[in-house]
Amino acid sequence: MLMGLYNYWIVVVLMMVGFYIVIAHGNLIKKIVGLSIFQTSVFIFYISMAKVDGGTAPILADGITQYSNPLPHVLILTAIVVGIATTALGLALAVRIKETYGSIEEEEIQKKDNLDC
Amino acid sequence: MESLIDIVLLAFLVGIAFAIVWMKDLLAVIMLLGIYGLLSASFFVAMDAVDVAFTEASVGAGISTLLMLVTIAMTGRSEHPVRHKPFLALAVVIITGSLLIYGTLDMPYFGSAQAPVHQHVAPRYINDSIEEVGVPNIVTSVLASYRAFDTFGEVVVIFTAGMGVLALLSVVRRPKNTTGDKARDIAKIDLINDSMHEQHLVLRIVTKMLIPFIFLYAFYVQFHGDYGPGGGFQAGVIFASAIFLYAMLFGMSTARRVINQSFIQLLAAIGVLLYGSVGVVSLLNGKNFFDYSALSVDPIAGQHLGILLIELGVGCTVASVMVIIFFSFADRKDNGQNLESNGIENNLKENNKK
Amino acid sequence: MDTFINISSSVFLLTGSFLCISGGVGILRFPDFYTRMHAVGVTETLATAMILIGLMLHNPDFFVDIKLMIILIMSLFISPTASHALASAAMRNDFSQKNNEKPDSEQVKPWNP
Amino acid sequence: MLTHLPVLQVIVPLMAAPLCLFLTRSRLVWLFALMVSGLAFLISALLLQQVMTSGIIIYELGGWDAPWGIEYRIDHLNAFLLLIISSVSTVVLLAADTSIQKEIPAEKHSYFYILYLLSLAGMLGIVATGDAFNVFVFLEISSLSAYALIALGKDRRALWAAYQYLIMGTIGATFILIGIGLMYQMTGTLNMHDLSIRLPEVAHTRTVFTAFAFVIVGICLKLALFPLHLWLPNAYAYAPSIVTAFFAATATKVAIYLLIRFTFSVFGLSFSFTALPLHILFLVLGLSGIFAASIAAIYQKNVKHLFAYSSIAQIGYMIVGFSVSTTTGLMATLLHLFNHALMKSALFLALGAVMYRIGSVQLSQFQGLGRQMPITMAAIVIGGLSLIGVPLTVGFVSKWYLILAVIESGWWPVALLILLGSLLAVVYVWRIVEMAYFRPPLTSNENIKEAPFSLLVPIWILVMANIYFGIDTRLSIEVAQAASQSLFGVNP
Amino acid sequence: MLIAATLAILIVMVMAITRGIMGPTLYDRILAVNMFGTKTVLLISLLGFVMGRPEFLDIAIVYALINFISVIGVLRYSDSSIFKHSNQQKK
Repeated sequence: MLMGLYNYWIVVVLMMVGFYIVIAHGNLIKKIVGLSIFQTSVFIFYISMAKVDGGTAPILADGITQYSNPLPHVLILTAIVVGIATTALGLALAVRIKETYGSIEEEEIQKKDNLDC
Repeated sequence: MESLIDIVLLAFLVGIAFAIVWMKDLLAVIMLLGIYGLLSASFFVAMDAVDVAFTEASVGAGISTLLMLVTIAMTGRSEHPVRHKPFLALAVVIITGSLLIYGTLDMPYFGSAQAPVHQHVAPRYINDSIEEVGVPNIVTSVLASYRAFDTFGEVVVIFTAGMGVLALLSVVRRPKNTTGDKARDIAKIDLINDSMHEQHLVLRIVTKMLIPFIFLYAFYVQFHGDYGPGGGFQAGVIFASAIFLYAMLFGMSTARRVINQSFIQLLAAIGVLLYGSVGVVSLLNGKNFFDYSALSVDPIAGQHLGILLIELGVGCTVASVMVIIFFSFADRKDNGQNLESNGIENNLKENNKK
Repeated sequence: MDTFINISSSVFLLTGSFLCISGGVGILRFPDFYTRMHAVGVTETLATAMILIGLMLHNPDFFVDIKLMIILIMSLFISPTASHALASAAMRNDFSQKNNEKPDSEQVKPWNP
Repeated sequence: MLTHLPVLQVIVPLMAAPLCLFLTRSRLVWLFALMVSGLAFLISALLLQQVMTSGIIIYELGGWDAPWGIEYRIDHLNAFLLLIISSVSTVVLLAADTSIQKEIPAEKHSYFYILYLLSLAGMLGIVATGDAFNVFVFLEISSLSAYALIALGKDRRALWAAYQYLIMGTIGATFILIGIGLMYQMTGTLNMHDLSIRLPEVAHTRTVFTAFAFVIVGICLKLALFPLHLWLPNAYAYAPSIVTAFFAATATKVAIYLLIRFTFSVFGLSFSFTALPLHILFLVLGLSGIFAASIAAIYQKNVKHLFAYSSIAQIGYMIVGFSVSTTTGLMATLLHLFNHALMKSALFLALGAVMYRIGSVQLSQFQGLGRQMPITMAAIVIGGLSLIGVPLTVGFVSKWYLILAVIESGWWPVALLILLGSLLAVVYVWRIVEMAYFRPPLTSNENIKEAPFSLLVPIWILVMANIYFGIDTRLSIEVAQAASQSLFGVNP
Repeated sequence: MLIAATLAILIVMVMAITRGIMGPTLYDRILAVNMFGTKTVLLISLLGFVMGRPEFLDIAIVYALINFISVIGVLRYSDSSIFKHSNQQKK
């Protein structure tokens, strides 16, 4: 079981590290970094499940019979694009927040909002 | 040997992830994130996912790192040391993590060829795609033909991001009304910005020599996607990164002169439309949306033509959207210094009022 | 002939590995930035070249060799350029050795609410 | 062309969005977007009619058969949702041209319409598709455009709200992605119909349980179910009025659709309600959502905030109907979905009209508005009555069926609690009515006139729909009934 | 031999990561990242041979390119960052 699943367990740890950064850190850029670690770890999870022992990359060539599963690769190609799109938009928001609030720390922004109300 | 590489790479990933949690200097965090991207891409190579590795390397390690660098140049590098509710967060994370670990217990073992994943849908792709689509790279044939609609969605996602960033960051260029101190400040900032490309003569020459080859390579990746790793998305990113390189070394204003904003926006739209119109043509020919066999008398030739066209559409949109995004950020940074000081002044005023 | 190529390939690979490791030891053990830079900059280009040449000899397939050659040429251009840019950026910021002792956090403007 | 309707439904707005970049003037882009949205509405009406007469429509994209390619599978539930989304979007767009003049700088108008169309296409895509991963892709299209649209709001807090929404939304989407991955790992397929056939074989595994939990939590984040709702009030309150009206009416509905689709169709009823104690869990969360959000609504000073909290409460009602998990309960949920879309879009559009004239929607600014903007305020009052659930409005119909469903299952105390929740709605609606009709106008607002005609028309179209579907319930009930019966496997 | 070289590169990667995490200065980190990048290029090339499908060297080319671009990016945007090193502010 250890040899069969250690891969997934490490991936879970990675995901959770990313998730922790997202929810526990107050810095907006750091949150986006966390988000991207979280997403990258999910990609690693998908790609891990596509691997077949003794298989090679799913590009047809003579003399090879065993290929890894191409479908998760396709899904993750799409997901990577989604990830960069989210990152770009999040960073754009962070820049605007810095310009209008003068800070990118969650607590300060919240404080300023409370003053406004 | 393979599992050793696998374990070592995963250990690296864990180490870097934890280092990112502890570090306060955002610049260091972002550089580590770049390493994280490179490492996960290497891991993808070890897992046979060459196309994914290609994309992750250019996106995860390249583009997103670059965007974050520009951002922290605007927002500042150090992180507030205080965390809010770390224990609550830790509890949430531990619960989620243990649920996932619990879920892994019944999973088919890693690499097992008997896993359901390799039994149901995938075998048809592996065995029949060469007759049905006629492209040796199975990933390309699944991406561009079997699941073409997902990829269309992907292109639209990137287009959406481009439009979103434009809506948020596009700067209306006004004549600078600069007087006194501020003018001197801006002049100083311009000086610092320019200093990079005046001093690094070596860099500029090497880059000038390199850029045509990068473009050439981008075209190779674009059209070689059927036979090896690569395709429209990767090619678009490489193409865009050559332009980034140019913009970084020769200044934004020079790059702007080469690339016109409204032209590049239209190019992004044209890419999406090119992709979609392939589907529309097959609709008009009486077949289902994205059924490429409607494009030509010979179904395989139709598939080839369809894949070629949609990859072009993808490359076009991706390259132009990446350029749009990067230019929006970089412009904001160059014009931002005065904008930002205004913002801070406004904040001060507001605070004083209270 | 084959054995000769194999042996020479191994020699190149091993030399490359050795240079790599010496560069790695250098980046860890040297006392300040410029010496580390020196260790990496000097070994890196040669090590890369050695390993790539070793690989070329290992596999005489034409297309693979061409690609390896492209990688080699690119790294021959890029590595020294990057090192140069890095060193001159460090110099330009008057990044002298006394400065080096200070950890990063002190050079960064402290966060003040 | 009729056979291609399912794909045209999504493709038309999706391809229209980049075309907007070629149009130069803001007015032209608006007309174009309106036309496209109207076309989508027409297509969805045709689709609903086709489904009602001939049953499920299956459309294979790319001509590849189902588990290998992506298929669109339109049944009663999808068709109903498609109709709701495209109709609300069209009516809301009618008001867009006037409303955004005051709320969004002129150079960003065309981006606004592009993002709006993309968001519309994303939601239609989520609803139409029969492929689990395709759901994720379109979810991201609609969410990304939503983040940008919300950030276009005038107030700087819009940016912060959009950022928070981005973080929560992305966590939700990633959870859904993890869930889909786990399902795929156990079954080897991504097609929803195929999943529903293959999942029972592996239903006992811990992996499928985890997949279920992740999908549900991910959807609940998007849904703003009670303890996960924190992103919603600010996002709705500071977004431009048009955006608020559109999202309040559609975004959470799409999430509810996903919840129903995954629990009923993909995982299957017997698995969903035995693996987790969903009955009791959703009942408790729904009820506490109703009360917590209604009470929070009472204390709001900003009317948009007030209605945003009321939206969370209304989501609570839908979740209660869902937790009953009988045909009537589900039917009540679907009805409420439709009715809530009508009420909230009317209310938020009316607030948009107030915003247009006054530039603020603080409750204190509403003083005496009943005399100055009588038509707009009348719309708000009727919408409010509908929220409370007064007879002759749509709100009554769905509450009636909800209570019926709860009583059918013998949960008497729940029925009482639902009525109590409605009383809370009376309180917060009354606060607005009191402000508007029983206070003298503010001196600063003396010159306020009635909202322009172009805003009043769409508002009153929606208000009339509120009343019409409250009286003539044939269409909505027939479709909701058919949808819920088909989900329970009964042939309608 | 391939395996020995791979192992050597993995060891060097550990060293580079250590330096990257330890710092202490920005330029040490950039140096470490750059070194790590070139080692990744080598690792990918070697992996192709170890796994028996060496035709995927395209990825290594991209890595080399991206590595260069990120180093330039770091230099470009850390230099003129508003949190400049003290000496630049003196100018």
